[in-house]
Amino acid sequence: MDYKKKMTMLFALVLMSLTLPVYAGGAQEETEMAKDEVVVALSADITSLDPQGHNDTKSEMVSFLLFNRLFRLNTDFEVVPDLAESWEQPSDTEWVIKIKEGVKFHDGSEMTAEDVKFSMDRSKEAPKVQQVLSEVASIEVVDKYTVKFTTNSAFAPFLYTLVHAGTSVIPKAYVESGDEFAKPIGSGPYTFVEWISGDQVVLKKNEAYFDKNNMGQSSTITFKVIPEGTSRTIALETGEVDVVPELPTIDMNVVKDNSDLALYEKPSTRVDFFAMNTEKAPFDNVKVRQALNYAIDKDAIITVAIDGAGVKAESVLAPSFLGYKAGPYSYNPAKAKELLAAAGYPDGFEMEIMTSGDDRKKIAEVIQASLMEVGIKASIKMLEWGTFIDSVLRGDEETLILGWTSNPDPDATLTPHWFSGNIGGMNFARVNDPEMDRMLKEGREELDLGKREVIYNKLHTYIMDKAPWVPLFVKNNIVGANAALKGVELSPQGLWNLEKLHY
Amino acid sequence: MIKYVIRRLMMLFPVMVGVIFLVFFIISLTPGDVATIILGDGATEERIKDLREELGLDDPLIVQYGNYMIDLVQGDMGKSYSTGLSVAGEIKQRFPNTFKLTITAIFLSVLISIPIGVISATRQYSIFDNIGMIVALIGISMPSFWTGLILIILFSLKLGWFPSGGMKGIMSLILPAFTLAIASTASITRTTRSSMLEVIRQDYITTAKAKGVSRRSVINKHALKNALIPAVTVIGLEFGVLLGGAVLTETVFSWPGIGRLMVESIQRKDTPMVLGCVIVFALSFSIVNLIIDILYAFIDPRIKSNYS
Amino acid sequence: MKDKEVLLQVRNLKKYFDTPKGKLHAVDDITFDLRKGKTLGLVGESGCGKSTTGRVILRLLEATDGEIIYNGKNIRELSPKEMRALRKEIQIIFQDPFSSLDPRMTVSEIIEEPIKLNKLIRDRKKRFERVLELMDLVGLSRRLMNTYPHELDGGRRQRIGIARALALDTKFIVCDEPVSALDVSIQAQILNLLKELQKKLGLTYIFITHDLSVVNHFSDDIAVMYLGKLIEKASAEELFSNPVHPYTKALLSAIPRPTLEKTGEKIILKGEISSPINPEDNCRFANRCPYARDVCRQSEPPLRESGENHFVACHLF
Amino acid sequence: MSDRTLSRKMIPATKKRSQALDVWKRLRKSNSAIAGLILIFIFLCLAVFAPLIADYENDALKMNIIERLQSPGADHWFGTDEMGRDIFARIVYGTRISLFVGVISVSIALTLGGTLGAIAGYYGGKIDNIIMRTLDVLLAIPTILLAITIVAALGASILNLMIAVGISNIPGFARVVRAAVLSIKDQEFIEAARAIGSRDHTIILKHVLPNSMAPIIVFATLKVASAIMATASLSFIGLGIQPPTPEWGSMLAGGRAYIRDNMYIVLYPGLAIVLTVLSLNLIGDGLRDALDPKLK
Amino acid sequence: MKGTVLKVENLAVRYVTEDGIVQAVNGIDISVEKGSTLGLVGETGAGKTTTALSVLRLIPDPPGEVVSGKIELDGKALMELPESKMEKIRGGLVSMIFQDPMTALNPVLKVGDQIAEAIKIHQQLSQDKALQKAREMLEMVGIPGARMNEYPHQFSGGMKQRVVIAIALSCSPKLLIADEPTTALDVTIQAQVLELMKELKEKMDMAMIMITHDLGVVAEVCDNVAIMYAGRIVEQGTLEEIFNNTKHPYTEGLFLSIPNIDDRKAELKPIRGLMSDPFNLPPGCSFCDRCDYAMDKCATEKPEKVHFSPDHFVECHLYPDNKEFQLKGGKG
Repeated sequence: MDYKKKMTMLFALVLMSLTLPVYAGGAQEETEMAKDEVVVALSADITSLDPQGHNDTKSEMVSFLLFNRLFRLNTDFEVVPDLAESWEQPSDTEWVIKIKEGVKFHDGSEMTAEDVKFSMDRSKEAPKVQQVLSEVASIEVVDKYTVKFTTNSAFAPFLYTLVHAGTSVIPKAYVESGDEFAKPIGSGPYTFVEWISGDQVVLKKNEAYFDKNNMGQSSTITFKVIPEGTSRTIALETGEVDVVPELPTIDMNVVKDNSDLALYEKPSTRVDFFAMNTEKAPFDNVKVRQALNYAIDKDAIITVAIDGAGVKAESVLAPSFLGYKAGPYSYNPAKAKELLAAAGYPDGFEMEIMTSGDDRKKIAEVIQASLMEVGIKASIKMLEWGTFIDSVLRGDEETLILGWTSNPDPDATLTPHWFSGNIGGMNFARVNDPEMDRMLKEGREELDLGKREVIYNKLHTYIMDKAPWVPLFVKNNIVGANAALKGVELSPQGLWNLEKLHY
Repeated sequence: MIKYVIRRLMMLFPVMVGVIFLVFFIISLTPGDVATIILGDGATEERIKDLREELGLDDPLIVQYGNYMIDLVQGDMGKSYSTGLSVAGEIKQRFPNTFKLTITAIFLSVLISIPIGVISATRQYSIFDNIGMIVALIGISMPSFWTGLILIILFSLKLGWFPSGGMKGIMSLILPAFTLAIASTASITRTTRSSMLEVIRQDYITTAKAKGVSRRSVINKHALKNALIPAVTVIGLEFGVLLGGAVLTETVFSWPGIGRLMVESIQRKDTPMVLGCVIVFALSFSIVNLIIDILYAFIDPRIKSNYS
Repeated sequence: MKDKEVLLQVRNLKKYFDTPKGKLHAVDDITFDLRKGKTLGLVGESGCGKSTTGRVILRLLEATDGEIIYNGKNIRELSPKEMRALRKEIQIIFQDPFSSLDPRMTVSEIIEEPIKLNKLIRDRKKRFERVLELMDLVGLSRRLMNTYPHELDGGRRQRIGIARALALDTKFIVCDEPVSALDVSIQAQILNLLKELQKKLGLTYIFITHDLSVVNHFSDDIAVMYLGKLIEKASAEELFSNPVHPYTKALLSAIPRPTLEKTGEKIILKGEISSPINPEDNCRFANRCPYARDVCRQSEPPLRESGENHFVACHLF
Repeated sequence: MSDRTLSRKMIPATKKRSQALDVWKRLRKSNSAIAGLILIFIFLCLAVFAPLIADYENDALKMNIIERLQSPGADHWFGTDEMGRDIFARIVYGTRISLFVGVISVSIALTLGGTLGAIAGYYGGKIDNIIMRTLDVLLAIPTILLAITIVAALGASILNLMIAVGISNIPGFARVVRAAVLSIKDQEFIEAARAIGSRDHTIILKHVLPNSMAPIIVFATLKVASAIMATASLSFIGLGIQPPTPEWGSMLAGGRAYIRDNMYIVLYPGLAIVLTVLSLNLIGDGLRDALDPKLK
Repeated sequence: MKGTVLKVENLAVRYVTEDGIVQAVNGIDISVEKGSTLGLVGETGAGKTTTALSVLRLIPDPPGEVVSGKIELDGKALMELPESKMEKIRGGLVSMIFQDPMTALNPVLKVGDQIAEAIKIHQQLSQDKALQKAREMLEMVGIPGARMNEYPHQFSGGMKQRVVIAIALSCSPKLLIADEPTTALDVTIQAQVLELMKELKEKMDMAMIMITHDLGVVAEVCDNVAIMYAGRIVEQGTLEEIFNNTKHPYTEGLFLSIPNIDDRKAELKPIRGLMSDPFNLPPGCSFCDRCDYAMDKCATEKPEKVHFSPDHFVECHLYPDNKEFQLKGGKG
């Protein structure tokens, strides 16, 4: 009977489909031995394994384990040597750096100054990171282990640029082999095993790592992509992951209340701010900008948007920075109304807040509500990140909400944001103020720390008086981890030194 | 039959050309400059200009479309704007996951819904029927991401039966596939029931009964096969719903599929990647429907004779 | 036949349909005349093209070839405007009283529609009176005015269809199996009504049916169709008393008669109607004909006069 | 069977009865359809009388940090969200948005798709082929994916959302309308209309469309339900309606982080969606039966 | 008489619908003798099919229900049998042919399998043997055996009806119920099928119930005739008695409604009006408001059976008092 036959066939098909390779993995294994594997949850997939092909924090976490840079930052964001053995500054614009001898890449070949020069040259050309070394005019090989950098002008924060993942040293021979980083070769404490797009990146401990003091601790580190915040926390609770670098603030209590889990918190250097386009009315009026600085309830934002995991921002940089000075504003709707009336808007006005992303949406909603109190009707325009950035660069926005993680040197953040030449770039408020430009140049070329501090102090006050931004808050980095996991370290940027994670 | 399949496959080409053009057109409406997005912070005007030229972004849309089609015909889907990886390679990695998820979901739906639909129809207005249909309706009415989150909380957090996400073994497939399957299960059940109800009123069912065929045999042999024809149509259509639903389910369950990839790519304005994903979606949807049409021939000889 | 009496002349009418399997010759070169005030019965089994003929004559379907001359004008050459004007005179009654009435319109709306549409009576009240008049004419109780067709039985529905057909200045009606969907007792009611109306209003009918006893009762002339061809044509009396074509003979003998006196042997035909798609050049009845000879399988017999006003298409004559 | 229904209702009617009334009579027999109607009626009342029930500015929009994340209770029936807004008030006002978006987007699809489908079905042949092959392109992309792509391109706003959901539903409506028209246009009463001299547009508008309404109405009802779902889905991936507009989908999406400790934040908007979609489905099913001439 | 195959006593069936109760069959008695054919004649809604389905116990329930009645088939009381036993009887002892051959066959099964299925059930044959027998059956109804692997849609209407007949006869039933088996067929095909049925009936020595509305068909195949109206048998008798000695006004009306093919001038005398609303049958004779002979008591009293011979009876108020009454139509 062929009817039966057909049904049997169909059934066989069903069975076959059930044995597709996906199931080959089998169920999770419960090991009784101490775990020798650490799983890190990522909120998004990495974009590239090429250290010069990405510029995002997720990819950085992986790059930092696979590659080394000449310098690195410690958990307090101080520059410490990584590959660099020693360095000197023959002139204001010249830096001679000697690298450690005997550093081996994962394929066994030895790292030389050629590789360093090659990597730096490549970095300058790579679209994603070309701005990192934009101040560097040239790199020369001095000898097998020594290179010389020449900068365009005196550049105080030079060493800070060499901690960026984009300045990772990669083997020249490997790049020339044309593998295109499908199986990247670096020198770092971990070697590459596999990257399953959208799912996970697996790294294995590099037993031959040159820096015996900073050896990888766990034999395997796996980065798992879990886009949903709630799912990340749940994965931590169920033991599917061991550490969540970006724990949703809403889940802090869940982790705190769970004795199997541990919560790590550390202030970041990221300032979330509300910026006004000073080219557009009414925000060309300084009184209006000041009024908004009084009108916005930052406490409410911290409560609602980050569940209290942060502190109010009083200026355009995080307090830990050289030359920081808090601005004069506090939450005062009455004062805001006064200022608005003085500016000619006693009944408020209508405006638009532009931003991107779910977290910022919440901030926008609180601001919207705050502004309602002083009679300003704000509408929120949510855009996709790409579109958002593009609109911002064009200056389409009236106001916007954004966050900025400051580079360790104040100049690296201040110049992009406030230099008139960066209108159409990162100068979000589109401020064109010669006095500000002058102070920025002064600060950047001043190599004496004390003098720099004074300059930046003045600059902070000046900016806050002009009030193109309402700095909102500095968020704490929140990391959730298995209580038994050791070696959890945080820097202002979040989970740090992942090679130290182990059970 | 083979001729028919070939003809149908040929018909896919114009549709795909249309699909690609449509998506090309829609994406071109998206504000934002690709070059700026790729280069990111602090890119110089000059670099942006160079890159625009390199990517052919200054050409008229129709030229860009033409170039894309020429490359596509040669099997080149281009490189992702945001990661620089080959689109084809990325899709090759991601698509099987979505495929596994949706196929499992469809099988789950079919395995659950057909028996329930049949039993409901043969016991019309019974308690089983009433409850079954109410559950089915609720199933249709639940947003899948909402159900997904609730299932995770219940089955992986509270009960610990299944992993909350990721793609590791059969266990991790169950929750997302089930979430995805719920709505489809509901609508296939309903279709099966109503077509079954219609079939059991047909004359040939009376003929079969008059022959002395037992009740069970009448249902299993005579009615079911006829009732499956509309059900199979719905299964084909539901596959499209599943592919769409995969976008949400994949996000909730951290499933590394192509749906998530597409949404992420849209957000990054990664045109080549979006196009690649849409092509794969449209192709697999069309092919599944072709398979469904061929399946008809197995079920319904009347259709088979039309193929030749 | 004198031309003066002729209302409709159909000349070499053809209607082919394109199907995936080839050209379907639904109506293939048929010719006949229709006398004023008389009834022409068009008889044949399912698929012989009799309904298509009716529709082509009314231009509900466009003919493939041929002439349809109504009152001296070739219907096929009329402009849409002229055609609409002509539609006031020529009408159709359908077989299926279940699908030929718009289920969303009431009885009076259905009957009123043609009057309104053709702006025959512009005054609402008068129009309404006309509707009632028509309902009386066809024997529909006035109280049914506001009912919907699905609430009525087949006989009544068919009366609505007749009233609608009579609403304009109707002179000629194609009756497409008007009684075959009805029960015997109702069938007789409708047949009598149609006959009465013909007498009263001087109507001309083409009466399409598969039922020979009905057609004999109802028609003056009869044309027998087989697979798109007209195979025999004569007055009703002549055809029934003296059938010539073997198919007509078989058809007549096959009718089960409600009487116990058996007249003559039954001719039971073998086989079934062949496909009307891309027919070959032969007598289309040849494969079932008990008298078929080689010539029948080789060429198509023309319609020839076999007696006075008796035409037959058969090689045996 | 020979026991077909006879003329069992010889109602001596003197006034024209509305067919809607007949449909309503049949619909009334279905308990589930009535349940659906009652629910939708309640939601409609909520939408219409929202200002009487809650204060839009103060309850639904205004931030109130002190009262944030309060569990359901006497003050706030459904609790408050992370900004201290009353969830009940937001759901009440959300009814307006959700029903509006659902109805308008379906209207867009119905108008465009319906016209195309009617033309394709009625004229057939080449016109049919061109229209349907073009729509095949739209049909090849799963509905929600098409909507996502369109919203991503146009930007997220209520209007664009309705356009996107509307456009992506065009081929579905075109197909349903076409099928309905096809099944009607070959019936004899269409021929009868032509026989009395009706023109094409008269026939389409007066005979074909009114008689095709049943499946179209049913489909539209069900599609309003799925449009509401699609809106919610789009909100979930961040392409939904902009804050602070209280739309159910965005409430659900925005509140999902709180699902652990404050489940009511997503429970109530979720239930609102489920109930609305459910009742629309119930009504659709009931209508399908009530409008089906076979069940008369 | 060779013995009674089927005996139905006081059968009453009704359908309970939302709009009310349809009294489909209202207490009828039928008996069919071995080898003979009973014609069950009536118009739409008379209850013919319901009667037939009752015999097979296939009344769809709900909405149908058998209110009363005894059915005895070949000595077995059917109403008392459990469903499983009944399955053995359907298609075995009694089988049925349906009106519309287009819908009576399962479109997705091969015709050979459809015939063999009945054989397998009732004769416990292996699949191969059953198929062999099915082939023989096909050939018997005049279809080449090779076509058994085809599907119903590949057959024409007449051929399908032959297949249906083959299924019905495959297990040599004692009784064959044919429900308007030729109504859907063309005249020439109808003649073929009727001829075939007559021939096979002789050959297999079956009893048959022929349900039809066509008195011509009745004249050709039946031995006895029962005229049904509104769920009652209003007149029953031998073929000759019914045709030549018509007693019931309704039977007469039927005859007078048919155009006489041999006398084209003869006027039709249709029965006026419509059949009574089955939801609401009149208390007296159901036919009275259409009857030209109606008397006062017809409207109020149910007529009793009046016998003219052991086989010939009529239910009509015209006769109990005046057995010699002659109908005006003067049928004959």
